[in-house]
Amino acid sequence: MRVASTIARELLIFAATLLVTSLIIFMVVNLLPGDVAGTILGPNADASSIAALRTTMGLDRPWPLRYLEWIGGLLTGDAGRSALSGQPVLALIGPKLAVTGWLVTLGMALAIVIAVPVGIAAALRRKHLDGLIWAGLSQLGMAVPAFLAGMLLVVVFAVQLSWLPANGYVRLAEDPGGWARHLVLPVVSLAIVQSAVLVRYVRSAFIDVLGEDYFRTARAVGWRFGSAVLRHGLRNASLQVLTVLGLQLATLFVGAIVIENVFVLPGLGSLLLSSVNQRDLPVVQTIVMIQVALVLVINGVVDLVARLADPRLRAEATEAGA
Amino acid sequence: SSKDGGSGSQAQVHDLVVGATAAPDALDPSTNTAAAISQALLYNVYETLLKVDGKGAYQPLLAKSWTESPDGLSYTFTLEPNARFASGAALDASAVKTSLDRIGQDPTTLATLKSQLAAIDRVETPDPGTLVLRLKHPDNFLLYFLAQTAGIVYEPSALSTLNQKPAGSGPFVFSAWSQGESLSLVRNASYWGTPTKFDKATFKYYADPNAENAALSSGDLDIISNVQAPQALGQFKDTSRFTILDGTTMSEVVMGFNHSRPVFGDIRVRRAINYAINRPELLQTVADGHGRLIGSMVPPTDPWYEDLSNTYSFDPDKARSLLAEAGHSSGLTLALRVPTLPYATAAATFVTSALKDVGITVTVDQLDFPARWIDEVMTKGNYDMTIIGHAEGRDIVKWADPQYYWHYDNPAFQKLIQQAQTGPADEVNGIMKKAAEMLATDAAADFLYLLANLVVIRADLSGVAENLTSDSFDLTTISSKDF
Amino acid sequence: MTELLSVENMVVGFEGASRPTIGGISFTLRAGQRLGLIGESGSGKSVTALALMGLLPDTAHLSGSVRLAGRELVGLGDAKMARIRGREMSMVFQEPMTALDPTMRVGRQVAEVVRLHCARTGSGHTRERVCRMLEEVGLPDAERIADSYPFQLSGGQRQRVMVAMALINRPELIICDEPTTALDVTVQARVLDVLDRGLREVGAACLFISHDLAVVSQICDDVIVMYRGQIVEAGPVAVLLDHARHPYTRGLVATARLDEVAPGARLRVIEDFWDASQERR
Amino acid sequence: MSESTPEFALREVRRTFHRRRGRGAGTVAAVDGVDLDVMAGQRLGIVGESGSGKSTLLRMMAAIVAPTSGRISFRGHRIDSARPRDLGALRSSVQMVFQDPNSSLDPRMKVADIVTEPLRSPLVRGRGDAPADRRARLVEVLAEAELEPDIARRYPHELSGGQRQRVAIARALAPEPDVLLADEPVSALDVSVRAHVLNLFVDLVRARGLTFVLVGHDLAVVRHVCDSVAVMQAGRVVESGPVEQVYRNPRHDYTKTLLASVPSIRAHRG
Amino acid sequence: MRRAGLIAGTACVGVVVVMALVALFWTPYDPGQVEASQALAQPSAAHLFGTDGFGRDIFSQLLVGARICLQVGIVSVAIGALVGVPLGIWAGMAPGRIGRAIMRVSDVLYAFPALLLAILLAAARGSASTGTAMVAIGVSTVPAFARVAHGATRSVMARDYVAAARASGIGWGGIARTHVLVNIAPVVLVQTSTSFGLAILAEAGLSYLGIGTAPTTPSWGRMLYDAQKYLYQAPLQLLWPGMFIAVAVLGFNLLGDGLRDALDPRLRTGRHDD
Ligand SMILES: Nc1ncnc2c1ncn2[C@@H]1O[C@H](COP(=O)(O)OP(=O)(O)OP(=O)(O)O)[C@@H](O)[C@H]1O
Ligand SMILES: Nc1ncnc2c1ncn2[C@@H]1O[C@H](COP(=O)(O)OP(=O)(O)OP(=O)(O)O)[C@@H](O)[C@H]1O
Ligand SMILES: [Mg+2]
Ligand SMILES: [Mg+2]
Ligand code: NI
Repeated sequence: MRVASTIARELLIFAATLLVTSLIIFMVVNLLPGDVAGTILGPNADASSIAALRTTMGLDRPWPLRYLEWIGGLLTGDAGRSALSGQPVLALIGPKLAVTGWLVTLGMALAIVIAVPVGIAAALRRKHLDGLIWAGLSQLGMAVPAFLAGMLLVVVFAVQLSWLPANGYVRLAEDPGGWARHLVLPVVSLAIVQSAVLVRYVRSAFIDVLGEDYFRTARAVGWRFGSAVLRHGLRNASLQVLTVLGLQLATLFVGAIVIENVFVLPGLGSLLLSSVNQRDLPVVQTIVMIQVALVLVINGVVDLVARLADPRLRAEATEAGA
Repeated sequence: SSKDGGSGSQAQVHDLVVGATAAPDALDPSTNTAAAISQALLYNVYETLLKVDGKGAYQPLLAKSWTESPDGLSYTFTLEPNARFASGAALDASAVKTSLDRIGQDPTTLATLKSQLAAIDRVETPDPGTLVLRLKHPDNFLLYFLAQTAGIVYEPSALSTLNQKPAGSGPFVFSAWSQGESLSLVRNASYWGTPTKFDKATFKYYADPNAENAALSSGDLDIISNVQAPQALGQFKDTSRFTILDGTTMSEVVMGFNHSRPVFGDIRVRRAINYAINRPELLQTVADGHGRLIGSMVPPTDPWYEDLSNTYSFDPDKARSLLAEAGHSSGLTLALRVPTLPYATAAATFVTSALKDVGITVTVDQLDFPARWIDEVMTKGNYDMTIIGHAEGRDIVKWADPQYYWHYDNPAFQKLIQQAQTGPADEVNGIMKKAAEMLATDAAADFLYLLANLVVIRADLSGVAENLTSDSFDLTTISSKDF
Repeated sequence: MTELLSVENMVVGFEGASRPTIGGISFTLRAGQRLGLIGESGSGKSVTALALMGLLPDTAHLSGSVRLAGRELVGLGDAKMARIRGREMSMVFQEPMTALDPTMRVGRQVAEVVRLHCARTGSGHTRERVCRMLEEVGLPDAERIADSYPFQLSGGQRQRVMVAMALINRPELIICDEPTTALDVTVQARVLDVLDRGLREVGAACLFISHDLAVVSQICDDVIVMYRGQIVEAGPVAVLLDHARHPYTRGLVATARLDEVAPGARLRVIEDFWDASQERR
Repeated sequence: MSESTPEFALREVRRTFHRRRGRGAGTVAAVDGVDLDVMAGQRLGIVGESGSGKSTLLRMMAAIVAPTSGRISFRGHRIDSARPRDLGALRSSVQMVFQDPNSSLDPRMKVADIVTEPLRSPLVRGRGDAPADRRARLVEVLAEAELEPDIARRYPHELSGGQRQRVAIARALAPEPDVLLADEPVSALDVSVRAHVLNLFVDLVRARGLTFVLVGHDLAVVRHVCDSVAVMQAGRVVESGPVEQVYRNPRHDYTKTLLASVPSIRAHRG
Repeated sequence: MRRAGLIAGTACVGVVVVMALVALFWTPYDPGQVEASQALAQPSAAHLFGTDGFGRDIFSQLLVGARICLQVGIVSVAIGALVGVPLGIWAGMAPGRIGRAIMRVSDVLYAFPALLLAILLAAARGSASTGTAMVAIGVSTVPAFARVAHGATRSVMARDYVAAARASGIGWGGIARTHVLVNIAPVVLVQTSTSFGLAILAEAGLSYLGIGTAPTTPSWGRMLYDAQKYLYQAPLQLLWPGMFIAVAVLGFNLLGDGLRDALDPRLRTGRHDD
């Protein structure tokens, strides 16, 4: 009974948070000077026709009304229509979200695949040259802007060697091979920076773990160093890294915006940028809302996973409700 | 790119992929100003009664022929009898009337288009094959605008969904659109005229010019419709793979002055700025030398073009003395507010340095384009100088509108434009020349240069127009050596 | 009795330290013998224990000779050393709160020690053996304890689990590094009792480290006294308590005897016996 | 101070915590209905096993932790729910020494600043008879705690454990308190330094006639320093009385276990 | 060995600082001076790093860019720290609900992808300029500072020296000043250093998207943006600003890590390291 009520309370708090978030987003977005009427009419329009169009489009109605309309629509699964094209916003966002989703997920996955072994190596060999080199490389990886890395990758692998397409995107359903080939470079550029950041966390998590008493215990009962790292180190370090992963997600979305730009991926980022420029506010506010909500939700999920994976936190969660 | 539609025995699918920079955000060119809509759809999906060729002459399209009454107050068009919409519906005089009346009467259509067709009093359809336009007053520019976006003939039954699903009579039909990403057309199998060779044509949009170039290099594109980074043209110098077309557009890059500011009421200041800027060098650094120096608001493809680029040749000393005369010897500070467009920001860099040499301090800031720039500069007039390309055809007439963002109010100029529009047709060129000269000598703005029409195409393709004379990227004339 | 462990001139130095932390100590331990190692904080007791286990950090340098049942341990590779640790020689650490892996049930942690060293034991059999061992160390509710995570146990329970882990493979030598210092007196008494019985049961030798002479005197037969990395005195507990030769040892004995002083009277301190400053120069 | 009003009077004091982790998660009654009087000049020892609520009790007496229910008065004034500014009398005359000198000394303050910190408290300064010259008081109090004056310029991590605890004692003595509360002040110390600190306590308490409350788990220590003792178990006081009486003649089972558990030097195990 | 990072970091940061200082008094050329005839000159004695497409001296631009880079870092980190740290301390010291509410807000802010915030703010402020970028980046670092300060404050508040101070009658303000602020300083310092690097990267990112620094301001990010079009023609153009961005970010990161390591022994008082 109490479990249910705690969950309900948490969900309620989460919903309230989202509501406040939506209000903030709406305010910020609607404070943007300039509006879509100007975009539609272009540089050859005159001021009076812009004003006329504003009225026609209802842009001069009071903001609380527009907010309620938007949030009401969102709750019923309808985010309104693009002010520019008149397409339903969600229909517009859907396919883009898939692209960004692939990019972020694969980028994160690749980053983890790179970062975990490298981070472990950097931690275990931190007093040796190779460990220092790994750590140094990760520092360097963090210092290079992602778009620069992306551009260099394009020059080498797409333009010089012609191994991979320079940019663009093919839908998975249309052509899986092409889809994969188009995603390689963007995912790699995103992962380079992300993994560099992760390596640091993995490294320090492992250094922490190696200094823990239980690690010494593990060795004292007869585990070899390497086995102790795998049996006891990985478990505990991954718990630490897991919490970081959730937080990294926000930065990953940002990284995705830039990477989408470099590789002309039709993702949320490029849609957001152009919508901001053109003040297609229904699109902008919905994208921002989706991104923030996604980050919050995924953080919540990561938190939950961390709780389930860590018996201490798990006990906390169940006992709080029991 | 041409892909085999399977193993050898099957027919090849010929498909054309065109890279473009600005992506359309809506698809109805009559309600949204974005040139990108017409770029993809005009002449390809949509057709007009007539068309302007590369030399500025009118060619028949949906109208087989036309006549003008001697008083200039009515035009009679004989329509192409075979013409029909892609849906199969008949394209007759009443369909044309619906489209033209919509521009004039529907409140949602663009004011610019309305003003272009403002001379039309009423449209008559004596029989399905004949269309008569009755004018309020003679208009020498009307045929030109009828050949452009304003004159598009839309399928009457599809008017309400044009923003999502264009419907016209061209050799291509609209197939799919992914906002910001691509727009694809497929061959209109039942086209009434000469069909296209291509089964499919796709416009792909690139916000980043480098990405666009890279895509052509790596074979993802067949054509770049307009190279945004001329500096990178070197990539395509291999003539066995690519052909580079370097023609003209209609887009005058204008450094506009805000004439409502007292400082620009003084012609000496305007002249000084014109003298201070070395436009040949500017063209070289900003556009790698591609483009034209024009000196006024007329592209070379207009019949009344003359080269006015030497009206104010680079002369910084003269600029300084003019400024001193105008009382700015102790210095002058001006706000240059440019849109976030590559050529505009690059030109701003050059201009800032050049004006600094003659004692004008320029503070540059960049405004989001389009929304923010339009709001600040056009609507609010909150600027001293700005730089933007005016791509619309015959936009010199804008200088006759004192409400327009330059706030240039020159009655003599306004009178000339009025005369050119409504006077005898054979005097138009002469009057327009005078008007263009007047703008130039009055230093109404600094007409920096005309954007080049830099098109890179795969070497086997041909038929792409060198000079751009409309908003359209006309696919109908393109063909390949290989098929 | 035969010599189980013999340490000869063992020197341990840390990178960056000016003088070695352990300055060449030698002692021996017979099978079944219980040897106490006492000394003040920082005298090098834990370092000695870790050196014997081969668990010194990378920054430490070990030289001299450590022989366990005749086999030289100094310079032995990690793989070989790992086979000795937990089977022939095991260790109980000071901090019961952190010495167990917080993410693993304790039963599994104990079972691992079994499986690690005897490859052919079925898991059911192991479980049974673990539970029996847990009961032996005074955890009657063994099934429940085995299924608990360390944080669900009290300090005393955890320390008994550690003792169980140390004893379960019946090693010949158990090193206890201040196993009760972090515990309550009442709990300490219980753990010491368990340890005492366990050692007797298994017949293992024990190196028992503490700073508390009273505790050592309850467990051990012999004591060595360490001071600043050196052994200053060694001998049977009884002898050492009453007839310590070294003044430092006498001071240590005196400070531990709170009960022999009248309440409120001045307690005697080490410095009454031993002037540390002269040694330091 | 009249003999009749105690310095501290605790009635039915309870304190619960919501614990989220570890054993016994849920609501824990750390102190569960304690009645206690501490008279002026009394030297009271509180003993009990870990987690029995000793520290919590002491912290409530210092008004660092508020009781969940019950009353605590200091010299007749309620302090259990008082607002900070009403605690003037308590703050200026009661000082506390903590168990772990590592945690109770700010690692980024010099000894001089640590010791004189209470003198900077507005409540202590407002007392009137508080030492005015901080520097002079610093020298005095360091000497009282048997510390070299040059220690004043050092940081805690540059000191030995015994020295650190003496610095903590010096801090407590600086504002010349009447009452000293000590929470296991020697538990974290080596036996070999324990004697030093205990000697210091005995001397100070006697010389200044301090009211002294000492929390410890070691009955031998309590017996050495205190005149009376209260034994706690699971948040309650199970036995109290003069220390010799309890020591020689424990009545409660728990007290007996406690006494039996204290390790003493035995000649040789049987 | 751990000092090596600190030294390398200090050296990198030192290079940037020296460049910025030099730029205050002297640059070989006016960094905005367009010299069309000199466009894309190779590195030479006259132009140490060559010239860009406008014939502007790259070295001069890099020098001024260093100043802008530090300026962006200082201002944005100052905003982040001055808002975030007090918030974090407040949340860490305030009991229960208030503290949780503050951190909740900070978490929401954290979920706003930083660049997103910057884009919106840049758009809101209208013209994209270094100033906007600095404010935007600053605001987006607030939650990170709040988080770090909050955590550190919580752990300081659990220490007995705080209890001792309270027992002596020191008020909340006094505790915040004498104990909390001083003890969380190292963690905040490390965060500051890391944020500095992130701010530099963020500025570059914004400039790359064309919403950062104005065209005539030679920030390194802006230089990268301008150099893009010469990717094939003159790749060095891209390399110089890219390299200096990397050096600066690397420097601040290493400095942060080095400081963390250098300050660590004191932070971990539990172990005897002395
Ligand atoms: N990893 C290390 N690096 C450098 N010095 C160390 C290290 N470990 C221990 N030392 C030093 O070695 C000396 C002996 O430490 P050790 O831990 O053996 O003391 P101890 O006798 O066990 O003290 P305690 O009773 O406090 O546990 C100390 O001076 C300590 O600082
Ligand atoms: N701040 C707190 N939050 C939650 N629980 C607490 C807190 N302080 C004390 N407790 C719990 O209250 C109970 C009594 O704790 P307290 O510290 O008073 O015991 P103690 O007798 O001093 O023990 P020790 O001898 O270990 O110091 C314990 O179960 C403890 O875990
Ligand atoms: Mg030790
Ligand atoms: Mg306590
Ligand atoms: Ni003890």
